[in-house]
Amino acid sequence: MSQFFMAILIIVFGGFLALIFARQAKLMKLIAVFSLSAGCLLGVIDAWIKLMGSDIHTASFSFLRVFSLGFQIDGLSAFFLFAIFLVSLLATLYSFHYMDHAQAPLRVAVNYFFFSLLIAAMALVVSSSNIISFMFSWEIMSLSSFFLVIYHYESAENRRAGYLYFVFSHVGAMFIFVAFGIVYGLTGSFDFTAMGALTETAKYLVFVFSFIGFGSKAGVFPFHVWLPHAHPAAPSHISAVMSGVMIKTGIYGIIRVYALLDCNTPVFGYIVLVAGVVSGILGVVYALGQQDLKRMLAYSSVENIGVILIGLGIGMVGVSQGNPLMAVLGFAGCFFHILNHSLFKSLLFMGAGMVLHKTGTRAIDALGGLLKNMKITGATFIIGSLAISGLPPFNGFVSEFFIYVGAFKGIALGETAFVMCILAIVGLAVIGGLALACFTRVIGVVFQGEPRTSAAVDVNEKGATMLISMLILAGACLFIGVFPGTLIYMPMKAVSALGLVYGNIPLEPFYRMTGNITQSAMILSAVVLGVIALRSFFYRGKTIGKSGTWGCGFTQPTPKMQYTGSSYAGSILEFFSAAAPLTIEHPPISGRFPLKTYYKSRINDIAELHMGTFIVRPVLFFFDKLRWIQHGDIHLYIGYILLAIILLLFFI
Amino acid sequence: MVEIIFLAPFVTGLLAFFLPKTIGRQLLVGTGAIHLILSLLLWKNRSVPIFENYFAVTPEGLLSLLVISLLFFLISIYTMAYLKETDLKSENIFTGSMLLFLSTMTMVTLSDHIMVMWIAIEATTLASAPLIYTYRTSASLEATWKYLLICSVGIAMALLGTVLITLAMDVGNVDAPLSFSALTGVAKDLDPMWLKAGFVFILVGYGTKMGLAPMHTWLPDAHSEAPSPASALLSGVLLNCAYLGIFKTHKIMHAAGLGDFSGTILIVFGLMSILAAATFILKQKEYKRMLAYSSIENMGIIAFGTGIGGLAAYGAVICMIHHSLIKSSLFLSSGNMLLGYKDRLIENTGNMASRMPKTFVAFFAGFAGISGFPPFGIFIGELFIIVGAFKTGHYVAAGIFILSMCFIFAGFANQVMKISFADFINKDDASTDPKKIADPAGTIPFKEKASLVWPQYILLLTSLILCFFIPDTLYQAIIEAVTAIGGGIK
Amino acid sequence: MIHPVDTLLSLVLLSVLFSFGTSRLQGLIKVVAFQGIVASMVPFFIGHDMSAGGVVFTVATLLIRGIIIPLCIYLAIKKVAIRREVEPIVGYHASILFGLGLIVGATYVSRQLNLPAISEYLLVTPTAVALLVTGMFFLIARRNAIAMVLGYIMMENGIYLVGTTFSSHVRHIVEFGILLDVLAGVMIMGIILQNINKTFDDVDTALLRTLKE
Amino acid sequence: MIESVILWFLGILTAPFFSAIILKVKAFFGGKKGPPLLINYYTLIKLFKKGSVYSNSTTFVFKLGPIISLATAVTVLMFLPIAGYNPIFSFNGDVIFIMYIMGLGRFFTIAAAMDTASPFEGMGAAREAYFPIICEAAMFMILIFFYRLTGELQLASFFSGGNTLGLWNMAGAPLLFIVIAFFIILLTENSRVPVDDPATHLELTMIHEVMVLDHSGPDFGLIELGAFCKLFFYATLISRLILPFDFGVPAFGFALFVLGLFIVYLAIGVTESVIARYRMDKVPQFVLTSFALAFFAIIISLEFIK
Repeated sequence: MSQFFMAILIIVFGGFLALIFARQAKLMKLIAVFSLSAGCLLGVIDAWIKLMGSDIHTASFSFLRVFSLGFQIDGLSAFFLFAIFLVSLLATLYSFHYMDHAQAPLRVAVNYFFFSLLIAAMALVVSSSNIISFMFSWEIMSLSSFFLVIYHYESAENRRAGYLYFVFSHVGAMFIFVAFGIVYGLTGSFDFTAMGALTETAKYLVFVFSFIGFGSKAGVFPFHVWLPHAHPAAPSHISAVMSGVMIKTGIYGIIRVYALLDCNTPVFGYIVLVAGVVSGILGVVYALGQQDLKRMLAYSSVENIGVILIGLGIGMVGVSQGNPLMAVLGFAGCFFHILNHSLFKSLLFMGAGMVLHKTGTRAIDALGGLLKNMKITGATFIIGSLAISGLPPFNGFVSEFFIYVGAFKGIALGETAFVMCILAIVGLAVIGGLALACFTRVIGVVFQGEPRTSAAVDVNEKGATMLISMLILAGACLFIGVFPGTLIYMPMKAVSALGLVYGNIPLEPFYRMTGNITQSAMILSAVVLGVIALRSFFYRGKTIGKSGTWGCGFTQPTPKMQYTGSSYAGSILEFFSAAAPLTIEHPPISGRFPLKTYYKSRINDIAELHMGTFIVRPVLFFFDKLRWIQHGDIHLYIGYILLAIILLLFFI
Repeated sequence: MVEIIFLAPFVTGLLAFFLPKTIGRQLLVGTGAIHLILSLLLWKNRSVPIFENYFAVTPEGLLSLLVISLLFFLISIYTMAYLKETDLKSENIFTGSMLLFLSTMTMVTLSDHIMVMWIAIEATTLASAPLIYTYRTSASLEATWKYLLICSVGIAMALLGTVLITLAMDVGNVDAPLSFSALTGVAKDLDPMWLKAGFVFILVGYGTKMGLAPMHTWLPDAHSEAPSPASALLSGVLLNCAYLGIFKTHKIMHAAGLGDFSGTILIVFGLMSILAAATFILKQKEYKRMLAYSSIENMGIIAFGTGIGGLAAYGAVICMIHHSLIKSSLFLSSGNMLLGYKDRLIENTGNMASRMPKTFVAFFAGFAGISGFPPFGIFIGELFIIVGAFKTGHYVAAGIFILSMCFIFAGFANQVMKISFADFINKDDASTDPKKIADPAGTIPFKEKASLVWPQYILLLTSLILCFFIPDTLYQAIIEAVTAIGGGIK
Repeated sequence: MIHPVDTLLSLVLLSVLFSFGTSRLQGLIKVVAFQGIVASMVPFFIGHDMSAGGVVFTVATLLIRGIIIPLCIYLAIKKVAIRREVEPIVGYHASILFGLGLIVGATYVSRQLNLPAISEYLLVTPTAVALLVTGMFFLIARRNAIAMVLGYIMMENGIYLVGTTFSSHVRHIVEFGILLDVLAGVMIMGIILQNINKTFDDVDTALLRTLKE
Repeated sequence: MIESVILWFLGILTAPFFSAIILKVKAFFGGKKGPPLLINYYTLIKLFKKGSVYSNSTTFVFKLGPIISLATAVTVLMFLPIAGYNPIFSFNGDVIFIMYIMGLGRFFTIAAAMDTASPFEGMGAAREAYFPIICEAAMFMILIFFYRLTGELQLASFFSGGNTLGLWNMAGAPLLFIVIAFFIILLTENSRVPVDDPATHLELTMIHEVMVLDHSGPDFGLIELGAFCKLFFYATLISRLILPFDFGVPAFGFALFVLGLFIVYLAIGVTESVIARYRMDKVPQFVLTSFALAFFAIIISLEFIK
């Protein structure tokens, strides 16, 4: 454990140093980046080692004399720790050049301080083993990430985002409080392991409450409202960390609670699976409709959380149906996707950050043709998009493949499970298709074609550390996609840490699957090479002409004429208009000499709409009705005293 | 010679009325220091008082005494700087009443005789009334009037309650000194009906002072009209003193085996207070009133925890300590805000993060602490209260509790975001309001002196440290106090 | 035979009734003074102890309750020439009816309570209760600030009556402390009253409704 | 193994030829003579001889488009059991791999189209992104159906040897639905009438053709070849489904398979000749019918497998 805590100490210490040296911006940044990345590196190595080994590390500190802060690192924790430290490491690297022309050095220092706190808190969350330490680190995590979200607090939009996030995280924490309160109330122990001893109904309650609580952090569909506001608001390396790993702590919570409850009812599986399918499909649909690059990425995180939950649900159903292969496949796919998503989502956010940093805008329809000047950014972004669409030979495909196979295993099962598996498979298929549409849209509109506004005209991609971390991530995506076998043991360790009844899982069948993937990836690349060879053979000694795009007879094409992202997505959104109502603002063209008109369209998140109408407004109404209490008339006030006494005297 | 602790400030207070400003300020700080030292000494060895059937050194008393003297010392330092910034017409009255206030509150913590306790608490009302009327405005006058009358009436009820307890002794014909400790001993023999009646009156009486809904009505007015150091004292310490009275009576009830009766009442009033706080925080327009309502909320939390007992009672005491620390720091920060923005309305504040960074740090940290975020102690307290509530099977109560906490947080956070980050200069009506034209650049004519921010920092730091390490003596005292009402770990 | 205390107390009850009816503040003050005097004399008659200390204490109480406190209020009024109306929220006739009902109810209640300590004095508890409730009534049902203060004093008198008659436990010193508190309270209230009158040149509490949500 | 490779090669070679049949049929319905059956070969050769002109707005992605689309199509054929022979490669779950490989191809076709900054190509790309979503869902439905029957996840176990016949024996009636569903998917995926009209001259109404407007020379040739292979893939599956019979004599089985292919291409030709292109907003309903059919097939099949 000592290395682990050492890493955390180094990180937090770095944060403090940043505050101390806030005056000299350059020095401060150097120190902060160095110590943070050093800590993260140590953490990654430590997590890797723990993941290799199979023994469980524990540590416990006495707290307020009677209580204790317990920490425990098993396979599951180690797996998450690995992802957390890895992504944080790269994000820290990235931040070095990203935070360069930030306005006030003090603010940057504060940002680094809370960033370090966030990393530490996330690490502690996934490694704490009793209620107190868990809630403690959980709240620290929420608080620090809140400060990171409102980094650019000048814009009202970001303030609103911060507020939403703050409230959601607190309310979510309250739900978790309830769940743990039930646990403590019935067992009288703060220890996580006590959960196993609960009664059946209590387990249901605990699971549901904690699912809501953790779901609100993870961004599961109805509770995701804060996410698309908060992630764009934060600086991009923060968004990368938040979207890449922080929301995964919610998933961790769900998995951990499930494992501890150790109650193999199918219901849990069904809940998780349905939630997964819903948030997966709706998430990607909303993503398709976004006009803000980072918002779109945020929604795609909702989608990927959905995919992860589908895998989890498959696993749970498999457990409840006594189908080991299905269970392990589902869980393995879930874990694999957690890792993969943390890689390619942070990659994409970094790419978006680069775009934002250089062009100064996040509006998709304002960009275009960036690929010409931002080769590396563009290429890595394309790789990220391929990966997130789950296309071979990239890592997204591997996890989805596992989940698919697991789900198909469930087809052979009885009624409900069968329906659930159909739901999962079709859901995954639709998600895949939509994701493809979504990311082709982004690439096509942002990186290809011609610049739509002056913002995108002559840009560059300076900033070595930013490029490096993006390249590393892109490389990782490709590597895992081609050689998943090399990393298969990581999710497997996590799965075996769930304490399923199967003892130690035989890795052989999974190695065969990954082997097949590798083989087919090889085939594909071979064929591609062959075709390239063929092409170059055909082009040998040919004249390559250059000219404008063929305008189908139209002679003066302008960048304005390009297909915009909105129009690209239009027809698909129409199909989903029930779940994603589209508000269109478009004064009709009228008169013989029509005046200038415009077209604005915005996609509405039904969860957000209904939160307003069904929760916020009634609550405010109720409390407004109560406000007359403080009426200002002293006679009334003295009357209250009398009233209180008289009422109480009845109970004597 | 315990009595010296409240006699010293009494004397100095009387002196302060006749001394010129500057000396008065020094006197304030000096007395604060002496008081702190004295109470620390008392903490070291719990010497017996001279009039031992009137006064006694009880664990809960010691706890609040320590809190009082620490707070008063820091607040007095702040007050010195604060008085420099503002020009009060009758400053010596202010300082004098501050000191008298201190002495009366100290007396409350030390008093053991129920009547003496009543005298002391009534005396706190009288001593603090001038503080609220410091600014001599019509609003402050109204606030004082309400404070004085409502609290007097409430406390009269408490007096009746104490009388009824003596009656309970007569009816149960027991003969014992009228001290809490003695009564706790003979509680079994007291006549339950009259005891219950006594408790009801005392709860409502002292509850008025403590700010439990629906008797809380004076609290927001008084807190918002009083100068901020006074508000800090009122909400940081005075409420605890009133709570002490209830706590001790609850102790008797528990000893008499009527713990459930009083506990249930406490829970109900606690929840009502929290709901009331939620009602008014959600759309609050003045930041000082908002803080006042948050005090009501916290008093509700404390009452709730006390009523539930068990681990929750432990949590309640922790909440009490940390609430005093954090809330007083918040009120001191609000004093800076008033100096800076010259206005109590939230809509006329804004962008504190860049205008008054030091104050902002204190204020936001205080907000985080008060709404139960680690690493501040209230987090621990609330955690214990919630799990304790579940432990004792108060599921519905816990549900209401948590729900209203969520609402309060939503409202509070909304206002705090406006104060800290929103920029009122950019508002479209900026041209209409002269106040906003006054500082077009958004800069404010106010320099954050060290002595205007360090007290807050120290208070918060104390809370932060107490969240991790709790000195053994303190821990013992808390446990001792809590076990008397059937609380404690497990 | 009827005990002298009871005759006195019956007079008090009568004064309570009168106070409901009166519209003049002076009258009200006189009533309060009278009640104070009686209240402080009652223990002298019931007499737990006839020691010198007891006597001194009773006299002191009588001075404060019966003379000083009403005097404060009276001066407060004198200083500020204000309308002598009590400005009722509830009308006089209704008040009188309420008063009658109150006295009956009080007597009934105190029959129910049958307290051992003072069972031979029939009217002590009813009077106490009556005074209490009357005080409350004035606090709730009179807009005039001075009337409210008077109500508070009345209530205090009632509590005092209850307290002294029941409790043989409480030492005089403690009671004296209480008395001082009340005195100080009333004095401060007097000051506040003057200030209210200065700022609003009226003591109608309807003007004191600005602080609200 | 070796014959699989040969078959694979043959498939690629003959794909253009079979596509020509469609043209012939359409010509016949139009009462014309129509182009020769080898027309596609001539076109390809012509294209491969030419050079290319690239738009100024394009990047390397534009060049990558044709390569990837052909490569994916060819790779897919490697996993395809032709004429009931085992494919070159096959593993459990290769179906999923195939689907996603096709997705990869589509990704780059779209990307290449968006690269040209041409509004028309964007339009086509949007449609290309839209309709296959439903197709994929339908395909997976069919897959679920097959899995329900066989418990396997590889094409070989559905289409090679006697397996297909086994499917018919197990659940004949639902399989009919599946065939129709497959045919609809074929039409959509290969952008034939009634989803798309390859022969039209109005760019606004095109899907696939408009996306490749800017490609010229060998690049365009590669794309065309890829399209032929893709069509061949679907046609093979359907032909195997409609004529699953497997006599001992290899030649006979092979002939049967070719016959099946002829039937499929004829069917496509006939459809193109008799049905008009749907309005774009009607297309989703049309594609959804295939999904519905597959779904029904599953529901019914629940009765067969107990």
